[in-house]
Amino acid sequence: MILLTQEPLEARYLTSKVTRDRNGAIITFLGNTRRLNGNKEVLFLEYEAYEPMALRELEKIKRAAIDKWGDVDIAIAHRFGRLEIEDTSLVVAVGSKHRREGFEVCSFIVDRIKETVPIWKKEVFADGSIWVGCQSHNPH
Amino acid sequence: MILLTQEPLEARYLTSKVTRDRNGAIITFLGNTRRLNGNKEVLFLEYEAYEPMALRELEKIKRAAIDKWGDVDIAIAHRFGRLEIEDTSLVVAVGSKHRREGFEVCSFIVDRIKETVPIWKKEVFADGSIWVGCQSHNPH
Amino acid sequence: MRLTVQYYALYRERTGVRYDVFDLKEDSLVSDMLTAVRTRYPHLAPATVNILVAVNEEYADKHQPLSSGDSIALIPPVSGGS
Amino acid sequence: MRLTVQYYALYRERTGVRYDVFDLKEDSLVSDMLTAVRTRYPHLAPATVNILVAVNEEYADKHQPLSSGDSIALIPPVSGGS
Repeated sequence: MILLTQEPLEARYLTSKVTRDRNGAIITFLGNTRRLNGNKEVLFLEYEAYEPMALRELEKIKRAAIDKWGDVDIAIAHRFGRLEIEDTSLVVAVGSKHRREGFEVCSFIVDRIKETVPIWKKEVFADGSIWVGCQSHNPH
Repeated sequence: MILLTQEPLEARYLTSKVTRDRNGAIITFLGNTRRLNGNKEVLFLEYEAYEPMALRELEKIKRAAIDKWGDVDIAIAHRFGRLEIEDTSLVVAVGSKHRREGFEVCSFIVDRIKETVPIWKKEVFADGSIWVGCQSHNPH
Repeated sequence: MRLTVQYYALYRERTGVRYDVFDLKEDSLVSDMLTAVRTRYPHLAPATVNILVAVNEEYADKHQPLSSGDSIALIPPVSGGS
Repeated sequence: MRLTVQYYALYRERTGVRYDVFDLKEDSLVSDMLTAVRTRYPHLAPATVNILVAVNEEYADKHQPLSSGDSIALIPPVSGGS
Protein backbone atom coordinates (compact mmCIF):
# COMPACT_ATOMS: atom_id res chain seq x y z
CA MET A 1 0.00 0.00 0.00
CA ILE A 2 1.20 3.47 -0.94
CA LEU A 3 -0.55 6.58 0.30
CA LEU A 4 -0.08 10.34 0.02
CA THR A 5 -2.43 12.26 2.24
CA GLN A 6 -3.01 15.50 4.14
CA GLU A 7 -4.60 13.56 7.02
CA PRO A 8 -2.69 12.42 10.14
CA LEU A 9 -0.87 9.12 9.56
CA GLU A 10 -1.88 6.03 11.51
CA ALA A 11 1.13 3.74 12.03
CA ARG A 12 -1.11 0.92 13.19
CA TYR A 13 -3.00 0.92 9.90
CA LEU A 14 0.22 0.62 7.89
CA THR A 15 1.55 -2.09 10.19
CA SER A 16 -1.64 -4.10 9.76
CA LYS A 17 -1.10 -4.02 5.98
CA VAL A 18 2.20 -5.90 6.27
CA THR A 19 1.15 -8.38 8.98
CA ARG A 20 0.85 -11.89 7.55
CA ASP A 21 1.39 -15.31 9.05
CA ARG A 22 4.68 -15.72 7.14
CA ASN A 23 6.15 -12.52 8.57
CA GLY A 24 8.06 -12.95 11.83
CA ALA A 25 9.35 -9.38 11.85
CA ILE A 26 7.51 -6.10 11.34
CA ILE A 27 9.71 -2.99 11.22
CA THR A 28 8.08 0.42 11.24
CA PHE A 29 9.80 3.75 10.68
CA LEU A 30 8.10 6.99 11.69
CA GLY A 31 9.61 10.27 10.54
CA ASN A 32 8.50 12.91 13.02
CA THR A 33 8.99 16.66 12.94
CA ARG A 34 11.50 17.97 15.47
CA ARG A 35 11.24 21.15 17.48
CA LEU A 36 14.83 22.27 16.91
CA ASN A 37 16.84 22.67 13.73
CA GLY A 38 20.28 23.31 15.21
CA ASN A 39 19.42 25.91 17.84
CA LYS A 40 16.48 27.40 15.98
CA GLU A 41 12.97 26.61 17.15
CA VAL A 42 10.63 25.40 14.43
CA LEU A 43 7.05 26.69 14.79
CA PHE A 44 5.47 24.35 12.24
CA LEU A 45 6.24 22.75 8.87
CA GLU A 46 4.76 22.78 5.41
CA TYR A 47 5.21 19.76 3.17
CA GLU A 48 4.54 20.16 -0.52
CA ALA A 49 4.24 17.22 -2.93
CA TYR A 50 4.25 16.80 -6.68
CA GLU A 51 1.62 14.18 -6.10
CA PRO A 52 1.40 12.01 -9.23
CA MET A 53 5.17 11.85 -9.60
CA ALA A 54 5.70 11.24 -5.86
CA LEU A 55 3.33 8.25 -6.06
CA ARG A 56 5.21 6.88 -9.07
CA GLU A 57 8.58 7.29 -7.33
CA LEU A 58 7.30 5.62 -4.15
CA GLU A 59 6.00 2.73 -6.25
CA LYS A 60 9.42 2.39 -7.95
CA ILE A 61 11.20 2.31 -4.60
CA LYS A 62 8.84 -0.38 -3.33
CA ARG A 63 9.44 -2.46 -6.47
CA ALA A 64 13.21 -2.00 -6.20
CA ALA A 65 13.12 -3.34 -2.63
CA ILE A 66 11.04 -6.37 -3.63
CA ASP A 67 13.35 -7.05 -6.60
CA LYS A 68 16.35 -6.96 -4.27
CA TRP A 69 15.02 -8.75 -1.16
CA GLY A 70 12.18 -10.94 -2.48
CA ASP A 71 9.24 -11.84 -0.28
CA VAL A 72 8.71 -8.74 1.82
CA ASP A 73 5.52 -6.76 2.39
CA ILE A 74 5.80 -2.98 2.24
CA ALA A 75 3.44 -0.13 3.11
CA ILE A 76 4.40 3.53 2.76
CA ALA A 77 2.46 6.66 3.70
CA HIS A 78 3.68 10.23 3.32
CA ARG A 79 1.79 13.20 4.63
CA PHE A 80 1.83 16.70 3.17
CA GLY A 81 0.36 20.07 4.05
CA ARG A 82 0.87 21.72 7.42
CA LEU A 83 2.43 19.62 10.20
CA GLU A 84 2.97 20.53 13.83
CA ILE A 85 5.95 19.52 15.98
CA GLU A 86 5.98 15.75 16.73
CA ASP A 87 3.55 15.06 13.87
CA THR A 88 4.51 12.12 11.67
CA SER A 89 5.33 12.98 8.05
CA LEU A 90 6.38 9.52 6.88
CA VAL A 91 5.52 5.94 7.82
CA VAL A 92 7.34 2.97 6.26
CA ALA A 93 6.19 -0.46 7.47
CA VAL A 94 7.96 -3.64 6.35
CA GLY A 95 6.93 -7.22 7.07
CA SER A 96 9.51 -9.94 6.46
CA LYS A 97 10.18 -13.52 7.39
CA HIS A 98 13.27 -12.66 9.43
CA ARG A 99 14.33 -9.43 11.10
CA ARG A 100 17.65 -8.92 9.31
CA GLU A 101 16.15 -8.19 5.90
CA GLY A 102 13.29 -6.26 7.52
CA PHE A 103 15.71 -3.70 8.97
CA GLU A 104 17.64 -3.56 5.68
CA VAL A 105 14.53 -3.01 3.57
CA CYS A 106 13.06 -0.37 5.89
CA SER A 107 16.33 1.57 6.02
CA PHE A 108 16.80 1.29 2.24
CA ILE A 109 13.31 2.63 1.57
CA VAL A 110 13.62 5.61 3.91
CA ASP A 111 16.99 6.54 2.38
CA ARG A 112 15.63 6.34 -1.14
CA ILE A 113 12.52 8.36 -0.31
CA LYS A 114 14.72 11.19 0.95
CA GLU A 115 16.71 11.07 -2.30
CA THR A 116 14.20 10.77 -5.12
CA VAL A 117 10.60 11.45 -4.11
CA PRO A 118 9.47 14.97 -5.03
CA ILE A 119 8.18 16.08 -1.64
CA TRP A 120 9.59 19.20 -0.03
CA LYS A 121 9.69 20.39 3.54
CA LYS A 122 9.62 23.99 4.68
CA GLU A 123 10.55 24.77 8.25
CA VAL A 124 8.87 27.90 9.56
CA PHE A 125 10.60 29.89 12.33
CA ALA A 126 9.55 33.04 14.17
CA ASP A 127 11.88 35.06 11.89
CA GLY A 128 11.56 33.33 8.54
CA SER A 129 11.49 29.94 6.88
CA ILE A 130 13.70 27.58 4.93
CA TRP A 131 13.17 24.82 2.40
CA VAL A 132 15.12 21.93 3.87
CA GLY A 133 17.34 20.28 1.30
CA CYS A 134 17.60 23.54 -0.68
CA GLN A 135 20.51 25.06 1.21
CA SER A 136 22.72 24.97 -1.88
CA HIS A 137 20.22 27.25 -3.63
CA ASN A 138 19.76 29.50 -0.69
CA PRO A 139 22.88 31.13 0.66
CA HIS A 140 20.92 32.97 3.38
CA MET B 1 9.90 1.65 29.77
CA ILE B 2 10.40 -2.07 30.16
CA LEU B 3 7.47 -4.43 30.43
CA LEU B 4 6.92 -8.19 30.76
CA THR B 5 3.29 -9.17 30.47
CA GLN B 6 0.86 -11.92 29.57
CA GLU B 7 -1.47 -9.37 27.95
CA PRO B 8 -1.46 -8.55 24.21
CA LEU B 9 1.19 -5.96 23.33
CA GLU B 10 0.18 -2.54 22.04
CA ALA B 11 2.82 -1.15 19.67
CA ARG B 12 1.23 2.28 19.77
CA TYR B 13 1.65 2.50 23.52
CA LEU B 14 5.37 1.70 23.28
CA THR B 15 5.84 4.12 20.40
CA SER B 16 4.20 6.91 22.40
CA LYS B 17 6.76 6.34 25.17
CA VAL B 18 9.67 7.23 22.86
CA THR B 19 8.01 10.13 21.04
CA ARG B 20 9.57 13.44 22.06
CA ASP B 21 10.10 16.69 20.23
CA ARG B 22 13.84 15.97 19.87
CA ASN B 23 13.27 12.63 18.13
CA GLY B 24 13.00 12.80 14.35
CA ALA B 25 12.96 9.03 13.91
CA ILE B 26 10.89 6.38 15.67
CA ILE B 27 11.79 2.79 14.80
CA THR B 28 9.56 -0.02 16.01
CA PHE B 29 10.28 -3.73 15.80
CA LEU B 30 7.47 -6.26 16.26
CA GLY B 31 8.37 -9.92 16.64
CA ASN B 32 5.35 -11.91 15.49
CA THR B 33 4.72 -15.64 15.64
CA ARG B 34 4.84 -17.37 12.26
CA ARG B 35 2.59 -20.18 11.06
CA LEU B 36 5.36 -22.32 9.60
CA ASN B 37 8.61 -23.57 11.08
CA GLY B 38 10.23 -25.01 7.96
CA ASN B 39 7.35 -27.03 6.57
CA LYS B 40 5.72 -27.76 9.90
CA GLU B 41 2.56 -25.92 10.88
CA VAL B 42 2.66 -24.32 14.30
CA LEU B 43 -0.66 -24.50 16.19
CA PHE B 44 0.25 -22.05 18.94
CA LEU B 45 3.21 -21.04 21.10
CA GLU B 46 4.05 -20.96 24.78
CA TYR B 47 6.53 -18.41 26.07
CA GLU B 48 8.01 -18.93 29.49
CA ALA B 49 9.98 -16.25 31.34
CA TYR B 50 12.27 -16.18 34.36
CA GLU B 51 10.64 -12.87 35.14
CA PRO B 52 12.88 -11.03 37.62
CA MET B 53 16.04 -11.97 35.74
CA ALA B 54 14.48 -11.20 32.35
CA LEU B 55 13.61 -7.71 33.58
CA ARG B 56 17.18 -7.18 34.82
CA GLU B 57 18.65 -8.39 31.52
CA LEU B 58 16.31 -6.13 29.52
CA GLU B 59 17.33 -3.19 31.70
CA LYS B 60 21.02 -4.00 31.08
CA ILE B 61 20.51 -4.11 27.32
CA LYS B 62 18.72 -0.77 27.41
CA ARG B 63 21.56 0.76 29.42
CA ALA B 64 24.19 -0.73 27.08
CA ALA B 65 22.46 0.92 24.10
CA ILE B 66 22.27 4.30 25.83
CA ASP B 67 25.93 4.02 26.86
CA LYS B 68 26.89 3.30 23.27
CA TRP B 69 24.59 5.66 21.33
CA GLY B 70 23.79 8.42 23.82
CA ASP B 71 20.52 10.31 23.62
CA VAL B 72 18.03 7.71 22.49
CA ASP B 73 14.70 6.75 24.04
CA ILE B 74 13.93 3.06 24.35
CA ALA B 75 10.82 1.08 25.26
CA ILE B 76 10.72 -2.72 25.34
CA ALA B 77 7.81 -5.06 25.97
CA HIS B 78 7.96 -8.85 25.92
CA ARG B 79 4.91 -11.03 26.21
CA PHE B 80 4.81 -14.51 27.70
CA GLY B 81 2.21 -17.24 28.14
CA ARG B 82 0.21 -18.68 25.26
CA LEU B 83 0.41 -16.86 21.91
CA GLU B 84 -1.51 -17.56 18.72
CA ILE B 85 -0.17 -17.25 15.17
CA GLU B 86 0.48 -13.57 14.20
CA ASP B 87 0.44 -12.50 17.84
CA THR B 88 3.27 -10.16 18.81
CA SER B 89 5.74 -11.53 21.38
CA LEU B 90 8.19 -8.62 21.38
CA VAL B 91 8.00 -4.88 20.78
CA VAL B 92 11.12 -2.70 20.74
CA ALA B 93 10.53 1.02 20.10
CA VAL B 94 13.42 3.45 19.71
CA GLY B 95 13.23 7.23 19.38
CA SER B 96 16.33 9.03 18.16
CA LYS B 97 17.33 12.35 16.68
CA HIS B 98 18.29 10.83 13.33
CA ARG B 99 17.24 7.61 11.66
CA ARG B 100 20.66 6.01 11.26
CA GLU B 101 21.26 5.43 14.98
CA GLY B 102 17.60 4.55 15.47
CA PHE B 103 17.91 1.55 13.13
CA GLU B 104 21.24 0.57 14.71
CA VAL B 105 19.90 0.74 18.26
CA CYS B 106 16.70 -1.16 17.48
CA SER B 107 18.57 -3.93 15.67
CA PHE B 108 21.19 -4.13 18.46
CA ILE B 109 18.51 -4.47 21.13
CA VAL B 110 16.58 -7.20 19.32
CA ASP B 111 19.78 -9.19 18.72
CA ARG B 112 20.80 -8.92 22.36
CA ILE B 113 17.36 -9.89 23.64
CA LYS B 114 17.54 -13.11 21.62
CA GLU B 115 20.95 -13.88 23.12
CA THR B 116 20.72 -13.10 26.82
CA VAL B 117 17.19 -12.64 28.12
CA PRO B 118 15.84 -15.76 29.86
CA ILE B 119 12.61 -16.15 27.93
CA TRP B 120 11.90 -19.40 26.12
CA LYS B 121 9.60 -20.24 23.25
CA LYS B 122 7.87 -23.57 22.70
CA GLU B 123 6.32 -24.26 19.33
CA VAL B 124 3.38 -26.63 19.52
CA PHE B 125 2.58 -28.79 16.45
CA ALA B 126 -0.19 -31.33 15.84
CA ASP B 127 2.33 -34.13 16.58
CA GLY B 128 4.49 -32.67 19.35
CA SER B 129 6.36 -29.57 20.42
CA ILE B 130 9.85 -28.14 20.51
CA TRP B 131 11.68 -25.55 22.62
CA VAL B 132 13.16 -23.24 20.03
CA GLY B 133 16.82 -22.55 20.71
CA CYS B 134 17.20 -25.90 22.50
CA GLN B 135 17.96 -28.00 19.42
CA SER B 136 21.44 -28.85 20.72
CA HIS B 137 19.83 -30.47 23.74
CA ASN B 138 17.19 -32.23 21.80
CA PRO B 139 18.37 -34.57 19.07
CA HIS B 140 14.79 -35.46 18.05
CA MET C 1 5.54 23.85 -29.48
CA ARG C 2 3.68 24.66 -26.32
CA LEU C 3 4.78 23.35 -22.92
CA THR C 4 3.41 23.70 -19.43
CA VAL C 5 6.09 24.06 -16.75
CA GLN C 6 5.21 23.45 -13.08
CA TYR C 7 7.12 24.93 -10.16
CA TYR C 8 7.29 23.39 -6.71
CA ALA C 9 8.48 24.50 -3.29
CA LEU C 10 11.36 27.00 -3.54
CA TYR C 11 10.85 27.42 -7.30
CA ARG C 12 7.15 28.10 -6.83
CA GLU C 13 8.00 30.81 -4.32
CA ARG C 14 10.73 32.31 -6.54
CA THR C 15 8.54 32.42 -9.68
CA GLY C 16 5.40 33.36 -7.76
CA VAL C 17 3.33 30.91 -9.86
CA ARG C 18 2.46 27.21 -9.72
CA TYR C 19 2.93 26.79 -13.46
CA ASP C 20 3.15 28.73 -16.69
CA VAL C 21 3.36 28.12 -20.41
CA PHE C 22 6.26 28.42 -22.88
CA ASP C 23 6.27 28.41 -26.66
CA LEU C 24 9.51 26.87 -27.88
CA LYS C 25 10.70 26.01 -31.37
CA GLU C 26 10.25 22.42 -32.58
CA ASP C 27 12.91 19.87 -31.53
CA SER C 28 13.75 21.77 -28.36
CA LEU C 29 15.58 19.89 -25.64
CA VAL C 30 15.22 20.05 -21.85
CA SER C 31 18.23 22.41 -21.84
CA ASP C 32 16.44 24.81 -24.22
CA MET C 33 13.40 24.84 -21.96
CA LEU C 34 15.63 25.60 -18.95
CA THR C 35 17.22 28.51 -20.81
CA ALA C 36 13.77 29.95 -21.51
CA VAL C 37 12.69 29.52 -17.89
CA ARG C 38 15.87 31.11 -16.53
CA THR C 39 15.43 34.03 -18.96
CA ARG C 40 11.90 34.64 -17.71
CA TYR C 41 12.89 34.17 -14.02
CA PRO C 42 16.50 35.35 -13.63
CA HIS C 43 16.40 34.89 -9.84
CA LEU C 44 15.12 31.29 -9.96
CA ALA C 45 18.52 29.78 -9.09
CA PRO C 46 22.18 30.76 -9.41
CA ALA C 47 23.68 29.91 -12.81
CA THR C 48 25.92 27.32 -11.14
CA VAL C 49 22.93 25.34 -9.86
CA ASN C 50 21.89 22.41 -11.96
CA ILE C 51 18.08 22.47 -12.04
CA LEU C 52 16.54 18.99 -11.94
CA VAL C 53 13.70 18.43 -14.40
CA ALA C 54 10.89 15.89 -14.67
CA VAL C 55 9.17 15.26 -18.00
CA ASN C 56 5.83 13.48 -17.78
CA GLU C 57 6.58 12.56 -14.16
CA GLU C 58 9.97 10.98 -14.85
CA TYR C 59 13.39 12.49 -14.15
CA ALA C 60 14.91 13.65 -17.45
CA ASP C 61 18.39 14.71 -18.51
CA LYS C 62 19.32 17.93 -20.28
CA HIS C 63 19.57 16.31 -23.69
CA GLN C 64 16.12 14.78 -23.72
CA PRO C 65 14.00 16.09 -26.64
CA LEU C 66 10.62 17.57 -25.74
CA SER C 67 7.28 17.19 -27.49
CA SER C 68 4.31 19.51 -27.56
CA GLY C 69 2.03 18.82 -24.61
CA ASP C 70 4.76 17.35 -22.38
CA SER C 71 4.20 17.99 -18.71
CA ILE C 72 7.35 19.56 -17.26
CA ALA C 73 8.18 20.13 -13.59
CA LEU C 74 11.21 21.79 -12.05
CA ILE C 75 12.36 19.78 -9.04
CA PRO C 76 14.26 21.52 -6.26
CA PRO C 77 16.37 19.16 -4.14
CA VAL C 78 13.98 16.88 -2.26
CA SER C 79 13.37 17.09 1.42
CA GLY C 80 16.46 15.32 2.74
CA GLY C 81 16.15 15.31 6.49
CA SER C 82 17.63 12.72 8.74
CA MET D 1 24.32 -25.28 52.90
CA ARG D 2 20.83 -25.23 51.47
CA LEU D 3 20.11 -23.99 47.93
CA THR D 4 16.96 -23.63 45.90
CA VAL D 5 17.37 -24.49 42.23
CA GLN D 6 14.80 -23.35 39.68
CA TYR D 7 14.17 -25.05 36.33
CA TYR D 8 12.76 -23.33 33.28
CA ALA D 9 11.40 -24.43 29.92
CA LEU D 10 13.06 -27.66 28.71
CA TYR D 11 14.71 -28.25 32.10
CA ARG D 12 11.39 -27.80 33.91
CA GLU D 13 9.85 -30.41 31.63
CA ARG D 14 12.80 -32.80 32.05
CA THR D 15 12.87 -32.56 35.85
CA GLY D 16 9.08 -32.41 36.18
CA VAL D 17 9.38 -29.66 38.83
CA ARG D 18 9.69 -25.85 38.86
CA TYR D 19 12.30 -25.92 41.61
CA ASP D 20 13.76 -28.11 44.31
CA VAL D 21 16.22 -27.93 47.18
CA PHE D 22 19.78 -29.25 47.54
CA ASP D 23 21.94 -29.58 50.65
CA LEU D 24 25.58 -29.13 49.64
CA LYS D 25 28.73 -28.96 51.74
CA GLU D 26 30.10 -25.51 52.62
CA ASP D 27 32.27 -23.74 50.02
CA SER D 28 30.57 -25.52 47.13
CA LEU D 29 30.95 -24.01 43.66
CA VAL D 30 28.48 -23.73 40.80
CA SER D 31 30.12 -26.84 39.31
CA ASP D 32 29.42 -28.85 42.51
CA MET D 33 25.77 -27.80 42.40
CA LEU D 34 25.56 -28.88 38.73
CA THR D 35 27.02 -32.30 39.63
CA ALA D 36 24.35 -32.73 42.30
CA VAL D 37 21.58 -31.70 39.93
CA ARG D 38 22.81 -34.01 37.16
CA THR D 39 23.02 -36.87 39.67
CA ARG D 40 19.42 -36.33 40.72
CA TYR D 41 18.22 -35.86 37.10
CA PRO D 42 20.43 -37.99 34.83
CA HIS D 43 18.32 -37.18 31.76
CA LEU D 44 18.44 -33.40 32.24
CA ALA D 45 20.96 -32.84 29.44
CA PRO D 46 23.70 -34.86 27.72
CA ALA D 47 27.03 -34.77 29.57
CA THR D 48 28.56 -32.80 26.68
CA VAL D 49 26.07 -29.95 27.13
CA ASN D 50 27.31 -27.02 29.15
CA ILE D 51 24.39 -26.00 31.39
CA LEU D 52 24.12 -22.24 31.85
CA VAL D 53 23.50 -21.09 35.42
CA ALA D 54 22.20 -17.89 37.01
CA VAL D 55 22.95 -17.09 40.64
CA ASN D 56 20.76 -14.44 42.20
CA GLU D 57 19.52 -13.44 38.73
CA GLU D 58 22.98 -12.96 37.21
CA TYR D 59 24.78 -15.32 34.84
CA ALA D 60 27.51 -17.15 36.77
CA ASP D 61 30.51 -19.24 35.76
CA LYS D 62 31.34 -22.74 36.98
CA HIS D 63 33.95 -21.57 39.48
CA GLN D 64 31.73 -19.13 41.33
CA PRO D 65 31.38 -20.02 45.04
CA LEU D 66 27.85 -20.38 46.36
CA SER D 67 26.38 -19.21 49.66
CA SER D 68 23.47 -20.59 51.64
CA GLY D 69 20.23 -19.04 50.46
CA ASP D 70 21.47 -18.20 46.93
CA SER D 71 18.76 -18.34 44.32
CA ILE D 72 19.92 -20.61 41.48
CA ALA D 73 18.31 -21.07 38.07
CA LEU D 74 19.29 -23.39 35.25
CA ILE D 75 19.02 -21.54 31.96
CA PRO D 76 18.41 -23.48 28.75
CA PRO D 77 19.49 -21.64 25.60
CA VAL D 78 17.20 -18.61 25.20
CA SER D 79 14.59 -18.34 22.55
CA GLY D 80 16.69 -17.38 19.54
CA GLY D 81 14.30 -16.92 16.66
CA SER D 82 14.88 -14.69 13.72
